[in-house]
Amino acid sequence: MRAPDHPILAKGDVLLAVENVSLGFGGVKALTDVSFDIRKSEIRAIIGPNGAGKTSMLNCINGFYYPTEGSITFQGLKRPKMRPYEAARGGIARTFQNVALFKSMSTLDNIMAGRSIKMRSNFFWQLFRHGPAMREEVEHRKVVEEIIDFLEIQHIRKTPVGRLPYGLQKRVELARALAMEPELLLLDEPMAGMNLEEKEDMSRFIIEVNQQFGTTIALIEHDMGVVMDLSDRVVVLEYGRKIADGTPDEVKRDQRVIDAYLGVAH
Amino acid sequence: MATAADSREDTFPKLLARNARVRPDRTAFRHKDLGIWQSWTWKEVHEIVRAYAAGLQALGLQRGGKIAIVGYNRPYLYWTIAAAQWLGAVPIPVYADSVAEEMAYVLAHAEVTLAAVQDQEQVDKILSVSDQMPQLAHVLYDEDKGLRDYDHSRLHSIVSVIEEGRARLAEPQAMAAVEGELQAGKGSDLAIILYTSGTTGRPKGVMLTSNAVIAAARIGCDFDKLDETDEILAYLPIAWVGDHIFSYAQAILAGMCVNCPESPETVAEDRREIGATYIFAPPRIFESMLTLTMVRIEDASALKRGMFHFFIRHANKVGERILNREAGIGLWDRFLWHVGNVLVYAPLRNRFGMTRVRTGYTAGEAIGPEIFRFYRSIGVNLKQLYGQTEAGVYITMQPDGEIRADTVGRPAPGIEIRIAENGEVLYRSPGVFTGYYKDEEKTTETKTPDGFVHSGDAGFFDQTGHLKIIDRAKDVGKMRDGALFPPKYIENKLKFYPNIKETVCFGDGRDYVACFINIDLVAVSNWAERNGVVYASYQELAGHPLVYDMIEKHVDEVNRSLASEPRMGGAQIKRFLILHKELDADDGELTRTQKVRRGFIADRYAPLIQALYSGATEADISTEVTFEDGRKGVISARVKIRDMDLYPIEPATSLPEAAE
Amino acid sequence: MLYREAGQFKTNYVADRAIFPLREDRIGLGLIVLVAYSLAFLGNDFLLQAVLIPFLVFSLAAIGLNILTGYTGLLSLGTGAFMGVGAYACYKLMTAFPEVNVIVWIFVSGFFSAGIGALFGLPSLRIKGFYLAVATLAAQFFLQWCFIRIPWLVNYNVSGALEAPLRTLFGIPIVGATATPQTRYLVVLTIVIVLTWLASNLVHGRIGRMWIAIRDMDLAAELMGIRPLQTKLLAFAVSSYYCGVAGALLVFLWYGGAEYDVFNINQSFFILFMVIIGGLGSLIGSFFGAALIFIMPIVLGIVLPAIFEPLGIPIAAETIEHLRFMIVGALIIFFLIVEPHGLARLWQIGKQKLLVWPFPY
Amino acid sequence: MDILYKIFIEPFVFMGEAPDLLIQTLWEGLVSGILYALIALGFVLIFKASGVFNFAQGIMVVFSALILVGLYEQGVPALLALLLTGGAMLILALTVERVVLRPLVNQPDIILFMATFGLTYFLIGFGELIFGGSPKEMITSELYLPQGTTEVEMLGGFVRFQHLDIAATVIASIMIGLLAVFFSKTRIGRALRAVADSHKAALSVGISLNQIWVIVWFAAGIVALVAGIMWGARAGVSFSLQIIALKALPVLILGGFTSIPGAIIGGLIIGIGEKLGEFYWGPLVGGGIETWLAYVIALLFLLYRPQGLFGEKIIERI
Amino acid sequence: MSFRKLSLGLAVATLVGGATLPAFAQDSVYVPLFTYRTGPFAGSGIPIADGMHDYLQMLNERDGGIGGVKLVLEECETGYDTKKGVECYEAVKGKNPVIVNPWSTGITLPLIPRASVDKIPILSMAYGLSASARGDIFPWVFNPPATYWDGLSMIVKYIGEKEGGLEKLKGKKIGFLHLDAAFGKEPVPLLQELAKQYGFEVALYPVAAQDMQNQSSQWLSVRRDRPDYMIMWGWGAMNGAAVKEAVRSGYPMDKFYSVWWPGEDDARAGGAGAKGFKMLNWHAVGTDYPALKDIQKHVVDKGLSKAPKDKVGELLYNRGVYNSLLIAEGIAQAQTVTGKKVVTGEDVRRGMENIKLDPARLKELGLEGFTDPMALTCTDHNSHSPAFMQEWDGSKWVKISEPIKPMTEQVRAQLDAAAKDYADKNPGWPKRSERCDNQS
Repeated sequence: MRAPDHPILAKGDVLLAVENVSLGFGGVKALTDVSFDIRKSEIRAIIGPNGAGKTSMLNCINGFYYPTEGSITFQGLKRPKMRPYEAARGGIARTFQNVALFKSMSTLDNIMAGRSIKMRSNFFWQLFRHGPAMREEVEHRKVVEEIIDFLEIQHIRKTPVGRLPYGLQKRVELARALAMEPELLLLDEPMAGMNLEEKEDMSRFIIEVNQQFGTTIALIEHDMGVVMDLSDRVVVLEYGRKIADGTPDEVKRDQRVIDAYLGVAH
Repeated sequence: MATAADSREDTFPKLLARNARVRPDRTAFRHKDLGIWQSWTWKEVHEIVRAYAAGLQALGLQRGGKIAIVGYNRPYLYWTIAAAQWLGAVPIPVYADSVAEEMAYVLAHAEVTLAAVQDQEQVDKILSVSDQMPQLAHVLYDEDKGLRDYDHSRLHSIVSVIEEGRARLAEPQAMAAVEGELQAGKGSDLAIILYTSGTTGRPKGVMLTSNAVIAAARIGCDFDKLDETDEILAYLPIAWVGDHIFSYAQAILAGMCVNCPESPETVAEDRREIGATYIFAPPRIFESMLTLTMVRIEDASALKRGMFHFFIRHANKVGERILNREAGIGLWDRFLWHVGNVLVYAPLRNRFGMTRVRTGYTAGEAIGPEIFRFYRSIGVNLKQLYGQTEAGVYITMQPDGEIRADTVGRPAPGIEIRIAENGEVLYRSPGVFTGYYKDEEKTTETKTPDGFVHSGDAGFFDQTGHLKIIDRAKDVGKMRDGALFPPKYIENKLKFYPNIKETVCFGDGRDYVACFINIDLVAVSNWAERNGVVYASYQELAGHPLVYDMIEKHVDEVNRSLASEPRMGGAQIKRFLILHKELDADDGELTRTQKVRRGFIADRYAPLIQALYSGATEADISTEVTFEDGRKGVISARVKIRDMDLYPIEPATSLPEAAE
Repeated sequence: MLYREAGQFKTNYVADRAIFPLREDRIGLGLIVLVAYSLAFLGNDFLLQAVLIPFLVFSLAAIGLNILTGYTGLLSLGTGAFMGVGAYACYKLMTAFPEVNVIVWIFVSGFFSAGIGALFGLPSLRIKGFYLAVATLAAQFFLQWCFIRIPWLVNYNVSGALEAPLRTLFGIPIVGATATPQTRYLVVLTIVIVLTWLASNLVHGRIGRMWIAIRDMDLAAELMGIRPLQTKLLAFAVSSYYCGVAGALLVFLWYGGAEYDVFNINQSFFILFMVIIGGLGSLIGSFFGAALIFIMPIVLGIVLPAIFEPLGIPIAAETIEHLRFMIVGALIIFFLIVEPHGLARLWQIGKQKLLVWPFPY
Repeated sequence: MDILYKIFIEPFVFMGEAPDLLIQTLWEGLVSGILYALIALGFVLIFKASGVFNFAQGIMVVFSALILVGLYEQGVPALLALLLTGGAMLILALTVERVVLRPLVNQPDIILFMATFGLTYFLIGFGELIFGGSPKEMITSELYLPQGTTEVEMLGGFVRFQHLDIAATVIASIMIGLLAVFFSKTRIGRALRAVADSHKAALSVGISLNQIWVIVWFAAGIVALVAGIMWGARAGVSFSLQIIALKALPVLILGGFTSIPGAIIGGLIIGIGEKLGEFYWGPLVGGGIETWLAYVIALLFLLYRPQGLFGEKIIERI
Repeated sequence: MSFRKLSLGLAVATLVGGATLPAFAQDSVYVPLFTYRTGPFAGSGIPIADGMHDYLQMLNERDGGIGGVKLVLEECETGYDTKKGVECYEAVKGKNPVIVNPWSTGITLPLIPRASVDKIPILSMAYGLSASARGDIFPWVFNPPATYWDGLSMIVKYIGEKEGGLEKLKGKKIGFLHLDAAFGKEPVPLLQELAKQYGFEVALYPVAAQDMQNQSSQWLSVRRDRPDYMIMWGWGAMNGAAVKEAVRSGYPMDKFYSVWWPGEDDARAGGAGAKGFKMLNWHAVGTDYPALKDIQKHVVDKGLSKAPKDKVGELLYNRGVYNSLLIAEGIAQAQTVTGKKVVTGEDVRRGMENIKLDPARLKELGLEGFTDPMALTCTDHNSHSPAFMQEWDGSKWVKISEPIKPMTEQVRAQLDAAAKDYADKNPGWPKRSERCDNQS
């Protein structure tokens, strides 16, 4: 293992800072001059009406897009242009708005795939499925089983995820992201399309992840009730610009937010 | 296995120590956890239980102290029983699905000072009623999930208690003290208090001594020659005497391996994985398995379905005789059975997880003869027994070769039985209970001075010396014309049809018999799908005229069978209705063991009963119900009533076989 | 029906992750291997030489392509050329170092095609789907051109073809004119079994999961830290390794001498058929596909005259060939309609049916 | 240094020295390119409307030409034979839709791709069963296609134009023009374009997906027939002609699978590129590089523009 | 052995059934004919197959076979595909074939090593491995009547004569248009050797198999290089396309020569412009021979042939006839040598080595003047017979030269080098142990 080349942060320090980020596709501007930060161990919500650039923001954070202007600082280091897998290896995991599971694999294999970056046994041992390869497989299986236990998905352990109902798929996706043991967990609409009960479960899991592992979480969510309950701080985007930033209560009272977003029934 | 040396091992902790000595490396417990069957050998279990005992001691548990155990079948909960017994304390298992109030009553009544529970859910339950149990000092839990931020001043994980005990045992004095506690235990000590749910009134705590439990367990071990190679799946409530005897007492006595499933939802799968050699299940489990089988087979291709039914019919003809090793079965029939074994029976046993079963038992209620015969005919050595908590289970058992569906067998070894004048069965044995905890009155009411126990069931011995149980003694009523009315007997006949899940019959002191019927949603919805019956809800399905027609046929067949039996002809069903909702334990209509609470139902559905006897063709009813999430609501419905034509009462002939 | 899962429980993760967790599967596999070996002594030359040896060789190539196309989702039409690289490399090695056993060279020759394969896999980072097929087509035609144009590859043989000099194992000829079909078959069978086992280990482990992750959802895979280029190149290399070994076996243990022409584009398509019909992402499917695409026409060639001739309809050799084409074409469509996921899925369903027998689900 | 000279200087010097040869090469490239484009067009039509990569396009070229010649040999007048062949292509389209496409609707691309392999096998067997394996001569003059050569003196040399090639270029251009009009001006054409975007959109135009499949397969059949006549006139009608269809693949890659102008421009780039490459640079390595040059051109191009010449820029979203 | 046969019969009856079941009467000889009436090369394959079949069928009809023994003819379709060819070989192997004609160099190569093991002679008539002309090294392979080297040397010789002597070739440029495969490349070393010797220049124009119908680049290059002569080494559709392209690009057809593989169809493809196209051949075209008349009478007219009547006697048809002539002679000689009626593959190998088609024998066979006399021996499996040049007159082939003898010296050198090369590179290649009846 490499020694960490970034300072070790304490709870409440800025983990990730987005500074004056803009993003454009051709002529279309998805983000304009957005700045905010995410502090260690908090739950940070990004909200905004459809097309506000929320997902684009997450895509910038985990390196899928590179901002046309501005910079992103993660763990105190300003990030160069990088490939998404480098962001992942740096400790940023995420789930997707439309479930992006490996649908032909079982739940277990999906989560195991999430640990690919942690596994290092070489090709030779993989070829023989013995020695270090098998030891590693077992070792990581234990971790994965803990996650399965944690998210209560034992009964679908060996079911191909393609056959699972949507709510469970979302949960498996969360499990897969957790398997990466991320510093920062990005959740893109984790509760979209869920019923009340599933939403409650998911909220519970998100809080537990945050509390038990101290994982910093940034989430996009449409359900205002959920957002206000869960998050420590909220940033509001509209048409690619930031219009508010603060605690749920502050944001709720902000007139621009009320006009732009909360006034609209969702 | 009853050797002289064993006599010294008169408590379960001592037997545990013996196992650790005699078979240290055999697997004692397995638990499907984190995806695999975590295993512990007898040696490890012994060490854990000893450390656990030491830890409990540190928490203040002493000889005679009480510890409650709440949760599903988990090794650590079984070990809590052992560890408590090690110290001479009394373990009190409680049904895990009891609501908080029920639990509070038991825990307060038993004056427990400690409670070992499974998880956060149970912890929450206990904490919510902790004000009703001032004596409760500590709560121990098995799974720490979600409990991280709880106040841990009175809350401990079982593992931490064991760790602490282990630390204590590092000191020789402590070790000696703990070992001393083990040796101080005697067979006459109270081993356990099992609270029976009871169909009426508050639960009663049945006190059993080590001697009694060991004696009872030994009956089964000797009778079925259980040994350390046997495997059992522990999935029934640990507070129930059956589970305590089978999964705890006999396991430790015979040294067999106890397997705990991953969760209640995965029992069927876990049962198949483990392939237990010794199984126990109440009739409803066998029944639902059979129902599911029949339902699923209906979806199979016509060819496969035909083959299945052909071989099942053949098995029905000769299967049981082959299992009983009877002579006089034609070579062709034998051959056909073996072909069927390859094509149907063995795969079925495999699907049921019964491939390795040497002996299986069913008890608790009468099992449908068809169901019973079905399992036996496909080669599962299923037997019936008749037992009670007060007897440490065993009262009568079916010896090999004398297995019949309609009797519960001969008195178990060491059991004396006599039939009272009113038909009630009384029994006496070394395994009977010492009394109800803190309830002398009930104890003297149940136990005669000469040690016989009132079973409360009516029955008689037939010509072959087998006991036949008709009903609860107090439930057998008389109709206005003086004819016998055994409600259970009639109800069971009805329930043998897969489409009927539950029934309640009325007739005591009435002119005729009438009954409520609860359809089986799985079977009937499947039937509906095949027959193109469209419905939107349970209620609509239950009220559907075609469903009524189908049920009417079943009732008619029961009537015909009743008419052909002596003294039963008067109890034919004159009118019936199909209930608009499922009887539910959450609404108090069933007990936690899924038994009907007749009186409660009679009150709740009084308007319907009235209609049944008033000649009305339909009746309105609204009932309050509890939904799954705990909310309450009201269901209203208009229920239709059907009249039946009765059969003339015939002189005794043989029982015609009801069609499936 | 044949399965008895009851009692087959796993008490550790190694057993739980076994490739064949059920005893019955292990027994079945053992029986298949046993039958395969005993066929060496029971089968006649036609069966060994014209049916089984090529079947195994093509199965191996199909496994190779399946790793790339089936497991990693990268379409390749260069299989034939990658097989050729293996064959030519093996020829160079075995003639340059005749003292080293040819079996060693067969295994080593795969590394050459692995290298070439990885090289042509480089564009896969940017190019996807059918577009990637063209990169592999470039490989196909370019390499084929090299096979013709570089006489050094065939040691300046006048015939311009690969020839199979005599090579022995424990003194028994396995390559060359005097190698009997039995010995060739045994050698091919053993190599195929070993390589299948290794492939099965790979696809069931971390690397296999990474491949499948790339196939199922490449963006998500990358966002989980899986390096797309390395993973894809590894798939190209491993895939080409298998194809290379298959190519070497094809020339030296089956044909016993061949021109560049056997590695043409049709060979690539041929193997691709096998993979798709057999089932993408399934090792056993590779065998099924090879059986259907390669053996079925042979059977048809035998069966068709046997059907027509007794009816008094004389049937010409070319008519049989025409009918063969038509029937194979129709069967391909038929199987795709019946089960688009290939024969392996049918097999899987069959096994599942046996597992839940007598229930339908 | 010498090698660099040979690669970068000499060919251009030679081009300048013999401009007539350059013109001739460009012309040959243009003609091949147009003919490649014609085959590629068949692929594009089907891919655009149904997402099927139709491997059978090559055999359809052969098959249509064989039917035409076969009918003529049976005594059917040439123009009537042409009409009947069109009818045969319609029957083929209907059959393919009913037997292959409809049962496989909503399957992954690669499965449909594979199904067209099956179709190819079937058509090869079927075609040979009916027409036999011997090559046939295209009925060029009977179809009033011009023959002969015009030599034009220019640039100190001469350039030869085959009348057939000129005709091929003209006919192919007309064909392409007609298709363009068809797609942009007619209701069905617009529906076809809509279906390329979304199947639902097509339904809203009031044309069923099944009809659309029949139409595009029929159109592809007609394109195949034209290609068959042109290639047949150049190289004879035989089953070996289907190999040429492979040349359409780099054209497709270059032009994008869904773009008609892409197919044409791609065809020209490939046709001219490979002729120039073979003629001027081929001798450096002994010639015969035409077989792979087209693919390498396409590959290099793709590395620069992964979506092809006219494909839309891929913005990846999650 | 019997156990093996029995269990095999039970186990794989279907699969192997076709290969072993038809039991042939003891008084017949089994001659499999590998043909390709399908696939990209069917254009050449069909007439050859018809010729091969019809001649042998004629012997059956007219004479009741050879030496009173009926020939059992069976075609096996290879589609010119190596895979299927090898499959055909394995399928016929079990039926005791007396000789095998692979009709594809690709198929011949894998069969060469097998032949000696299986004791089945292989006749690869003027194709295949040139080195196999050496009977002392390849006792089981025959490739008469001439190798490609012979052919090339004859063409060069003819061109030289036209120019007025080989030395006149100095400074000339000869283009060599060839299929880009082993077959097409085989003559290249000899051509370069001759170029060195006689001072002419060589330009190579390879045509890839998949581009053989699209030769515009090659002919552009021809136009650029302006070779004085063009020699073509092509096969299948390549020949016809080349003739067309030559006409298109205005190459003078009388300077365009080919080895012996184009047929009438190929020349016809060029239309009127193809007049003057020349090719090497070693047997006559047409039906003006008693044996061919017999074919028409006994086979074609009886509807036993697949060939259309007007195709009988065409070049490739007669090529097939010639091939069968060699087979028939091989069997007849085998009967003479062994004294047996029903001969085996081993016997036919000996018979082949005793073939001697002198004018008397040809007359006896009804083929007087059909071809030049030739003879095979134990060491010479080729005979290196002379061939003649023929020219396309716009509708048919016209013989325009006397038999041209190959340049023995140069060819011999190539051949010996090749044979030595083969033996050297394939250590363990068995030394000839077969007996010889015709030491030369």
